[in-house]
Amino acid sequence: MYKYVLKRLLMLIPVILGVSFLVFFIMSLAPGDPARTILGETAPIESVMALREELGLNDPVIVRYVNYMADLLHGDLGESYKTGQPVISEILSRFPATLTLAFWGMLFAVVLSIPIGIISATKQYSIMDRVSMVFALLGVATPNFWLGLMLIIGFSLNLKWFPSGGNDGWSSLVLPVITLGTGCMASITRITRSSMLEVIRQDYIRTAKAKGVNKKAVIYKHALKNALIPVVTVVGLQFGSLLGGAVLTESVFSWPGVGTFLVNSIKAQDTPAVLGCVIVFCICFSIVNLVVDILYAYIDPRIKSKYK
Amino acid sequence: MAKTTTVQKKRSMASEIWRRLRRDKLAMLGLAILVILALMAIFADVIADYDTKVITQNISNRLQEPSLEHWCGTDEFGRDIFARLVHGSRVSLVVGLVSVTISLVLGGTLGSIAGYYGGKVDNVIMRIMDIFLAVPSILLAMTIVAALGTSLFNVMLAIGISGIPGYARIIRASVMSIKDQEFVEASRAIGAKSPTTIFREILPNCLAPIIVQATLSVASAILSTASLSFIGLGVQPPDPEWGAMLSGGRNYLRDALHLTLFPGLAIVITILALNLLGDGLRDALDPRLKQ
Amino acid sequence: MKKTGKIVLACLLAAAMLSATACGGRSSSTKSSSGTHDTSADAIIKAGMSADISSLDPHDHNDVPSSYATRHIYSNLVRVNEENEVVGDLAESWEYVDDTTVKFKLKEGVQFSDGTPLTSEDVKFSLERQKESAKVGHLVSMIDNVEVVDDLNFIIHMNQPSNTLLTSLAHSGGAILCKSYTEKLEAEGKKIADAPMGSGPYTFVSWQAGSQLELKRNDNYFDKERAAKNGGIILKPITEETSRTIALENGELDLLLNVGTNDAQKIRDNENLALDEYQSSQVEMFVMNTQKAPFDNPLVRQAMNYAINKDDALIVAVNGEGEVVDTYLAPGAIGVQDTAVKYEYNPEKAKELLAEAGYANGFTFTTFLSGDKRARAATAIQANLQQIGVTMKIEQMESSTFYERTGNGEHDACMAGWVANAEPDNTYRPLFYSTNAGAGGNRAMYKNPEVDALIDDAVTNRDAAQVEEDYKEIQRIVSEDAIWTPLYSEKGLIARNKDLAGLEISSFNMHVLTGLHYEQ
Amino acid sequence: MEDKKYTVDIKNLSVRYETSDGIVEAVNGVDLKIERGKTLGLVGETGAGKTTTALSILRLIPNPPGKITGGVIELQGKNVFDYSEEEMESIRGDQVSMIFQDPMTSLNPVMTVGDQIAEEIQLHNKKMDKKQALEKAKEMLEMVGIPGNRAGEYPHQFSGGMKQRVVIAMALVCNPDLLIADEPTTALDVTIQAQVLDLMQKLKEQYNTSMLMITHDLGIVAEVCDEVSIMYAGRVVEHGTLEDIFEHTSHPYTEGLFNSLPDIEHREEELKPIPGLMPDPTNLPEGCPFHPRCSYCTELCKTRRPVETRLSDTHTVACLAYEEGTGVSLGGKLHE
Repeated sequence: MYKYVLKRLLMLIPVILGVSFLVFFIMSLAPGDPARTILGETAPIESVMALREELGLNDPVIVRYVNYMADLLHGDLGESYKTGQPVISEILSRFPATLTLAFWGMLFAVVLSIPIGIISATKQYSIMDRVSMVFALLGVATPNFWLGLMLIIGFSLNLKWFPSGGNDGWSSLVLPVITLGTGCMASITRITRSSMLEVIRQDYIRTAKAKGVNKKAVIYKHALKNALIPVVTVVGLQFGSLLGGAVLTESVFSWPGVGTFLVNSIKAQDTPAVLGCVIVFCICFSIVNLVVDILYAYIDPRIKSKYK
Repeated sequence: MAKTTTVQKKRSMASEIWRRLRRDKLAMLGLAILVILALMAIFADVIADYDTKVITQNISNRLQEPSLEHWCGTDEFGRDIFARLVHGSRVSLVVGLVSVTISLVLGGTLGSIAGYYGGKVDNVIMRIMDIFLAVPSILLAMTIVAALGTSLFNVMLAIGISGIPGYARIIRASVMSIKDQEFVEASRAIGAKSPTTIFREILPNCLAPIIVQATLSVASAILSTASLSFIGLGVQPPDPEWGAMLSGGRNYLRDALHLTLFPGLAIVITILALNLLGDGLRDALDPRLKQ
Repeated sequence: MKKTGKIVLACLLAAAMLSATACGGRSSSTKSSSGTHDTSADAIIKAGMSADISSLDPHDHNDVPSSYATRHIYSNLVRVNEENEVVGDLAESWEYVDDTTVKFKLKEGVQFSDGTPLTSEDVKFSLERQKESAKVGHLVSMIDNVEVVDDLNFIIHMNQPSNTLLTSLAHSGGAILCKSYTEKLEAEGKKIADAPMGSGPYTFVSWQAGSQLELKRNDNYFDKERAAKNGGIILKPITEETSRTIALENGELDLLLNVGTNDAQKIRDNENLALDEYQSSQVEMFVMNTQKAPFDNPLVRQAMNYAINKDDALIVAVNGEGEVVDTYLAPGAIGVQDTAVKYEYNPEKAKELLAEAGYANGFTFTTFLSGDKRARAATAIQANLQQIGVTMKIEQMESSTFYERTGNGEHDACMAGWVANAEPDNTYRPLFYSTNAGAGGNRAMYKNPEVDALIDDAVTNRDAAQVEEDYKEIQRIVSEDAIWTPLYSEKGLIARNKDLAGLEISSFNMHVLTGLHYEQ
Repeated sequence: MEDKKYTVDIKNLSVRYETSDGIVEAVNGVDLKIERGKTLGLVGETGAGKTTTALSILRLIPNPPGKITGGVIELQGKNVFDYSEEEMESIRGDQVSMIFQDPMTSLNPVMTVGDQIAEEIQLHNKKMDKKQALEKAKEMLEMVGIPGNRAGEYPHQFSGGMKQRVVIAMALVCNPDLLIADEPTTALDVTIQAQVLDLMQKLKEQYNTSMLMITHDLGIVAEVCDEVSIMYAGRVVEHGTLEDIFEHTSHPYTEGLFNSLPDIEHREEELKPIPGLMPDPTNLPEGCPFHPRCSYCTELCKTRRPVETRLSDTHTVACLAYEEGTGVSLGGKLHE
């Protein structure tokens, strides 16, 4: 098993190199001068030139890329143009906020959508099935930033139940988590439902029934464990789009996560900061996929025996 | 007298799918909404003249509540929101269709080449796809737009590019599965050159997953455009794109809710319709799933 | 029936969800935390800002949010008081020995918050460190060297005469660091931005980027009358305008340093809150590229001034929260003179001028801009010009693209704005000096040697009266040449709880928070 | 009170499936009895309604599409349809258990073999705890020829034949009165087939279980069954002991089944398969359902539905040729 994990982690290196080249190349295409963007409109030309020099912006793109990659190989993500702080500390100080949001968002989605998926699969064409499918579809269709705004008006502005922004304590977590969670609830419900429908038709379910296993145990003991396998993949994939979604949710709720930092960095053309965020996102994304694959082995013995 | 024919009349594939689709009421609802939207987009100029209604503004009646004269009220420039929504549908559908075509064409070609030739070519292409997939699509779109500038075409290009891996994977999978079936060997045996083999023999057969993916990715394209505009990187004023309208109304949430409510609703209804149709198509095209 | 029931159900559910939030939106309640407050001198005051702090190193930032923090941790040699005059802070007194040498005397017994005494060595160290900074080094480029006489006396030698010395020393970049503390930290590889320590009214407690900065009162502060009347300050950046205002209404914040113009009226109506208004040093203008036709012709430029209704722009851009201006500097800015030519809104006269200039049936041009506020103002201008047959196309772009393309002079016209600081030369030189055409800030690409001479004189001439004459003359010339159409100056707005008192407001956003306290 | 001679007694059972393509008449009035300890072979082409009959005994017909429209199934003298769902659950696996056709998919892939058997043991004797149940499961595995220590392994680690043995172990562990085997060996290759059949035979005698063997392979019937029922289009067309069916074949369909079997002795003989296909269950032919494919078909066969006529105390047949005054004759070839 450990050999497999190591291989997967090593596989991360080419992905990071590829991603950093891709993003660096795209950012270098951008018109405009980061120094001017950072110093703003009223800064005199001398200080803009001085900053350009300090940040090495006058060197050709290739030279800057090579320098950046040299630092990257030593694990140094360079310094943010805007704040002069090392990018890694900027990200790490904001990372817990995004992680909490992503974690609770995903938990909210999973805890709600899997049962809904199961119930709607077992009681197909019943009212519950209809309601859950419509609810899932609404989840997909509603842009999460719009939902966030509506929640702010409803629950924060009028009912005053939750603060409308910032990151202090539990109550400020509720609305962003609901906003972020509904986005991926839909696809998890859908995959759970279709996967359950698929499993219920299998022969071993009929064998279980023939053994006298009662209705509930057939669903939750026999069917669910088999149906979870594709669900776990979707949850893994959803985590990627969750990180993307976090960017929007954070901007609506002024949540001090990596998402808002990334959006501001892109606008300020702060290339090292953008690259730092994208690389961290890639690492998280790959780690989550790795965890999903390992989870696979625990759920599906056929795969585990392959690695022994 | 007992009926003699025992074998069902062979219905053509398309009408069979249509018959099954027609039975799915929700899919029909989706299709109906999309038809209305398409008509709205095509006849946008008839419904509301672009220059007078959508662009010019009169400060006097800004931020008016929805009324008989302005069905969805007016925005902070006094422009009729309903007219802007109608023209917005044109922007959204165009963005959706163009970006999906970009993803389909580029992703499809890459996918079929990778699937068909396999081996090293496949590995290289798929690794590149993994790199694209490692970056959440909204981030990729954001960087591309920030780099190329925020014109409508760049937004379409950005979303199109970030959609490539999805198609590459689907088409590669279908090509791989179909490639070893006999009729592909046969056509190659009669001397057909590989590219023609790919297109003529294989692609028609992986039409089903492509259609479903296309419907659903038009929906995600519209959502991504709106998201980009929301964070200020998408379509620029005065183009009436729904996401930009929604973002514009953000600061008037408390006293002019209609500025955000109606564009949001427009997005929800369009994406809901696309998803309903997408699901319906998936079931109709893949009878095994439908009980 | 079963199938159609499905559709009805779907619509019902969607409608129910939306109506819950929609009707919720109608009744905006005015309830807020009126309750009594902690009126003791140890109360912690929470202030909301619209943007995040970029750095706590005074030599590594040049933005307003960061200066709220560094100004209250560090002190400067001199400061600008409420009457916009430069007065002593750490400096007891100073005198011009000649045009390029100034002798300074420090106040007695001043200590840093960790007890180290503040001496001329610290001043020399700080000013030399500032000279190397890319962000604020240009402010002290005129200083050649600092000669230390003794602990309390030092002499600043300048490489060329400049009237901007004192106002530059008052800038946030002129903060005085503790030499020993800074060198020790940097020797350990740490950065003072992570652990700032100064001689200001507050000491640093903690900073979670994007979330909040916490400062505590410095009981060891040298200036007893200006010592903090509260226990500490918490600065919270909340970018979303609506959320920031709600946070004040809910009582999560005591003060808003930036107020969304759309919410101003709401705060006025709320009996628990109060809105302080002041003339800001910000001005917004429509700038024409004097090097490109048709705006190379002064008559056309004057026609634009007559054709644009500044009130429209004011309402649409900032909801009327401000005043229209004719001067090229904001009314609240230091060094503003009201000698600018006044162009009242007169479309007929505009048409006459256009005909006279040979553009009877109008022309088409493109305006570059960045940012929603300027986009709104531009669409107002677009409509005004439509009436006199001039078609203005709008091209909105990212700020970086905007700076580059206007820097290269690619624009026919553009929307721009300027926030003046304490030193008039930092405004006149970038905006009107010919060498600054384009990227330097002079987006009108205006090249007028007579104006250049006046700007140079104003910065070297020691006679204050003559300096004022110079600036008066510059205003007259540029407004006669009509290189811009000045639009409006956005009103400075600060919202606070009605029982909160003691805020010291400055027209160029350098508000002092030490006096804040609750009366009941 | 019916004497306890029959383990299961099915009278006039009919089952239909309501699908979007029309009503499928799977079973139209089937009568079937199995004496204690006896094995009944149920033979017929696919789609004849064999599996549906078997599933009805366990009331496992999936009921959005499927519906039992008539008839009685008596187990231990009580009609199965009167039981509540809980009672039914306690019967399944305890009094009646079933083996399915494809061993590859009949076992839950994510549960160990031991657990799957232990689960059934615990279900039907509450007082046993997990450890004891696992012990019993190991014993059962030994009995079907699988080493007990492999109880902790997963289904994918066993071959097809071994998997079928596990299924058999699972079915017989609570020593049911009736074992239903739905084509248990079709998916296995011939050598394994013989071993599995011997095992089933041995266990059947040991536990005195009666068995319903569903198959389309007459070879297996000859070897394992005591009595045989031939099913066609949802009805039993001929029933009798092995000897009745093999020696005195009476129904043209049964004859057709035998003719389509290659005969070792007369290699050169040409095979005579039954022409045509199974009738479309959504619109069954009038009269005798077999008439479109019957070589002796007369006009009467097309309209009149044959009734079950008794040829001897063990042998019945449903064909007009054996009914008085129908004038239908089978040309003397069959036993008249």
